[in-house]
Amino acid sequence: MRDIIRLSLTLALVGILSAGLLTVVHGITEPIIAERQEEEYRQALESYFPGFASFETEEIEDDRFDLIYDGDGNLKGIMSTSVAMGYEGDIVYNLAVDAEGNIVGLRVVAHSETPGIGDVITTESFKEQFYGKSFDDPITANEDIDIVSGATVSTVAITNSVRRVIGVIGEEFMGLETIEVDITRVPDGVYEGSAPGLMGPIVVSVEVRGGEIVDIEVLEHEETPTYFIEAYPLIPDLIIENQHFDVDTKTGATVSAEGIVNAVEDALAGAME
Amino acid sequence: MLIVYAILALGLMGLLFGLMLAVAARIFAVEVDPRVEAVKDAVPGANCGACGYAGCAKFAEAVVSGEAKANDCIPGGEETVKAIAEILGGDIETSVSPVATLFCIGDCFKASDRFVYDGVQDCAVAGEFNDGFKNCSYGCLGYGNCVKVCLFDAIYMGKHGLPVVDEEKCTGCGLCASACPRELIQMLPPGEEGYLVLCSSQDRGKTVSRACEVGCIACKACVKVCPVEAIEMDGKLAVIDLEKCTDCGDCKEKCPPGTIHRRSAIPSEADALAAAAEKTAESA
Amino acid sequence: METLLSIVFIYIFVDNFVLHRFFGVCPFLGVSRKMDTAIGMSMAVIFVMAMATLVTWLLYTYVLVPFNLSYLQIVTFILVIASLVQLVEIVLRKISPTLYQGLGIFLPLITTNCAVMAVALLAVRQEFSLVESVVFAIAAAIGFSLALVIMAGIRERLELAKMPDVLQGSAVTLITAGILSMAFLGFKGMLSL
Amino acid sequence: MSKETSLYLKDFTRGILKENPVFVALLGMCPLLGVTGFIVNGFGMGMAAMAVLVASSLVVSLLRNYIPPQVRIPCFIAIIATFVTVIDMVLQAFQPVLYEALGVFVPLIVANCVILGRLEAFSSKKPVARSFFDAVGAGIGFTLALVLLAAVREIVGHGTILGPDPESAIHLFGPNFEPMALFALPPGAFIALGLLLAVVNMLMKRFNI
Repeated sequence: MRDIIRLSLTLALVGILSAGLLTVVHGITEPIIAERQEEEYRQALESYFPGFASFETEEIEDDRFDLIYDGDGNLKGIMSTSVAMGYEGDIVYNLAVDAEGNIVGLRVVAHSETPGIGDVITTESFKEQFYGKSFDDPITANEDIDIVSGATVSTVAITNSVRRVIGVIGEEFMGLETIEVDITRVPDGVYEGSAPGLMGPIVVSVEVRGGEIVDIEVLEHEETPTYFIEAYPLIPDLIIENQHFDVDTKTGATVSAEGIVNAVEDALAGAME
Repeated sequence: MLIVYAILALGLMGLLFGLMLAVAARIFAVEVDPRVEAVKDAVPGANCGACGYAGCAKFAEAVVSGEAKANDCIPGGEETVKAIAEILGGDIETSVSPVATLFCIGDCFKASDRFVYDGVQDCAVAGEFNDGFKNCSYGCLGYGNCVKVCLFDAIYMGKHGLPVVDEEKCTGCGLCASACPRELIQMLPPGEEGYLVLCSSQDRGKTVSRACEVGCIACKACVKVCPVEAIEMDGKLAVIDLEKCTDCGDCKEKCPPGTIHRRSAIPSEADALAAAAEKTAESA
Repeated sequence: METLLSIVFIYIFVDNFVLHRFFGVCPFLGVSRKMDTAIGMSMAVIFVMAMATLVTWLLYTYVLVPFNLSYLQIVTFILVIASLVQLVEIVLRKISPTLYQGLGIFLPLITTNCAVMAVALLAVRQEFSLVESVVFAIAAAIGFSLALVIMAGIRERLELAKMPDVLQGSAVTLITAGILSMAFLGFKGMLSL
Repeated sequence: MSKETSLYLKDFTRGILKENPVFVALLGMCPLLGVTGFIVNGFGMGMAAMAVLVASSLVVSLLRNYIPPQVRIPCFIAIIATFVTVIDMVLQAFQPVLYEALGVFVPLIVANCVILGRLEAFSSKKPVARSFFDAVGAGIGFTLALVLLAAVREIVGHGTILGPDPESAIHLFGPNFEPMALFALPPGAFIALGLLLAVVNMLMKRFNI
């Protein structure tokens, strides 16, 4: 019995000493860690928005947006933190946008892409393709952004995610208005429109007769054929059947499907009276 | 406050684990005879299996229960036997451990090759492949399966292509004998006296003399000359009975290929290399 | 269900603990010499990993987090693992001597198997639920076992191969492990959580 | 040289060459393979492991007569884990970049067999001063192995030294160099270590160490 008590007390004593020591060290290092993390983020902000005074954080769905203000309370720009699905896992990145909506910086915070292959997303030569672009630009793989062969998945993932995030910024903070398409206001005729797919722009022609879409045809695309077949002709049929664009795009090729829908919308938006 | 929680949590956890282990050790205690542990510590612990039990632990149990004898542990030798005797408190007779002897002296200079073998480096495999790469299908192949199994570093592969036994280190466990696919190694009681026919070939004399300079050609000269009838033919191979041998050496004199040697003068690695060097010098 | 299946597939093939994450390389090199020892070790690891992850997850979620003590996780986890391993050893020895003969000698080795610690830490870091954590632990252990058993099979044949002296033993084993790891690289990018 | 000094020297040098924990004993493989993508990371890991080894070996050596043998292992592990946690927090506070790069391998120092091995075999039996020199020696031996492997992997796999930080990285082969990415990937770690071991074996045979 004495033996049992001695054994457990020894272990307990070691535990207590260890807990005491750790709590002390934790007490010392914790504020330093927190301060350092904050400092690091402020420094990143400083490098993109020199002389900023304060920022305000807003979260929309899974993205975080920091609105940066100067001393007079004017908006200097926006820094977003978002996640893109890369080849081997999540890519966390910051996108810095100035007050006019132009991209001024792209900073990869964390990623687990293959070293020597997928990690080109951290190189300046890849990132600077985005600088100066805004929500008016297509930001589409193979159109205005060169993807890197061998690292297609990683680079395409970033490109598509940046396009989505800058769209959100435009709509939420820059007063960008999206035009609601009303098919009944479109005169009869055949219209062309385009929108980004996964690997490049998708160009469609839409035929409207009597205020109804009667035919949709994809004229050009750069998607992978085996995937694209999952979206086409399924999506055009759905649009024609329902006569609106709010169709289920969750196919084996979601991005391509959304691309087709957006291209049709684009074609009709320009044709409205 | 945090420090109180921390200390409480880890302290309690330590206490709990300590208690749990101590109690478990008490409840689930397995009765072990202390003598078994002592015997286990006394034996060499090579787990060679020469005693006939699965490992040294099993042997220790068997010894304590009286099932096995102390000198069943062959590698342990005299010292172990004494140590075990001390632990168990009884008189146990000591025995001498045998020594491994290779019954082939056809080294790579004396026994000729039939083809160049470049396959798996293993005697068993080399021997299976087309009956071995040597002209003699009974002789040593020299890939050292016996060397690989030895737990005591008592056997090494000589430069002449035959394994060499270090009698000082050999414990007589017999692992090498059972590892040899051609059964060329025999465990003999230690000693320097007596003569041996160092060949295992069962081929006809003509075949043997073509394959190896020193193989037994079954001429029966030794059988005839032996004054005490200690030599008999086992098929096409002469075998000397060590118990009957009087160490006279007549058989060695009569043996045409020189297969018979006294146990104290079995050709060594150095002898074989010297003979080979002489031969090359002559032919040059 | 879908997540659980992906976890299983990912941690057996895509993100194999030994070949891609380097957790548990020491036992991987140590006990892969013979097939039967490799299988024994695998069984012991699967058992201990599942148990350890279950206990550490519960402790972390219901003791450390509520009291704001998550900085004590390393000490707690390793204590749990060490005690658990010793406990299993003691109990097994009494209850099932046959099983103890099979697994017993591997149990002490598991304390220093960083794969066990890694599985407990990663389960918490990746914010898995209890069920997911246990499935993750079992999948990781199966991944470890798979690598171990394949390696044991290769090494049994490697013993008989002809090679330069300096490569013999651990050097050639590591190079073989590299080639095996390269083969598993083929699963990369197939699935991610 | 006094007898005592030569004893210390022997304890110290043993872990570096003759009983190198990596090249001879094949211990501590997980961090060795896991963090050696870059020299800086390898060196940092070596230093962290050495700090833990030295600290815990001192404590264990001091307490060696008070710890009952039945709970020896849990106690040692708890001591190691304490110092590992300290290192973990210190790194996070003062070396954040290194901390990120080493990732989960910092807490895993706790299961590093080099440390538990030294404690079991040496510190739990020998006086404090000798344990100290032994621990420093083994720590240096481990760091040496980490840096050597990291050097091979970084030079061949990235073509740089002192990366990955672009400010300090020195590109050795000019802009047209196509690095052998395999060595930056997991298989390369195994293969590089295997070849390194072969070279070490060869040198040891040649110089009869």
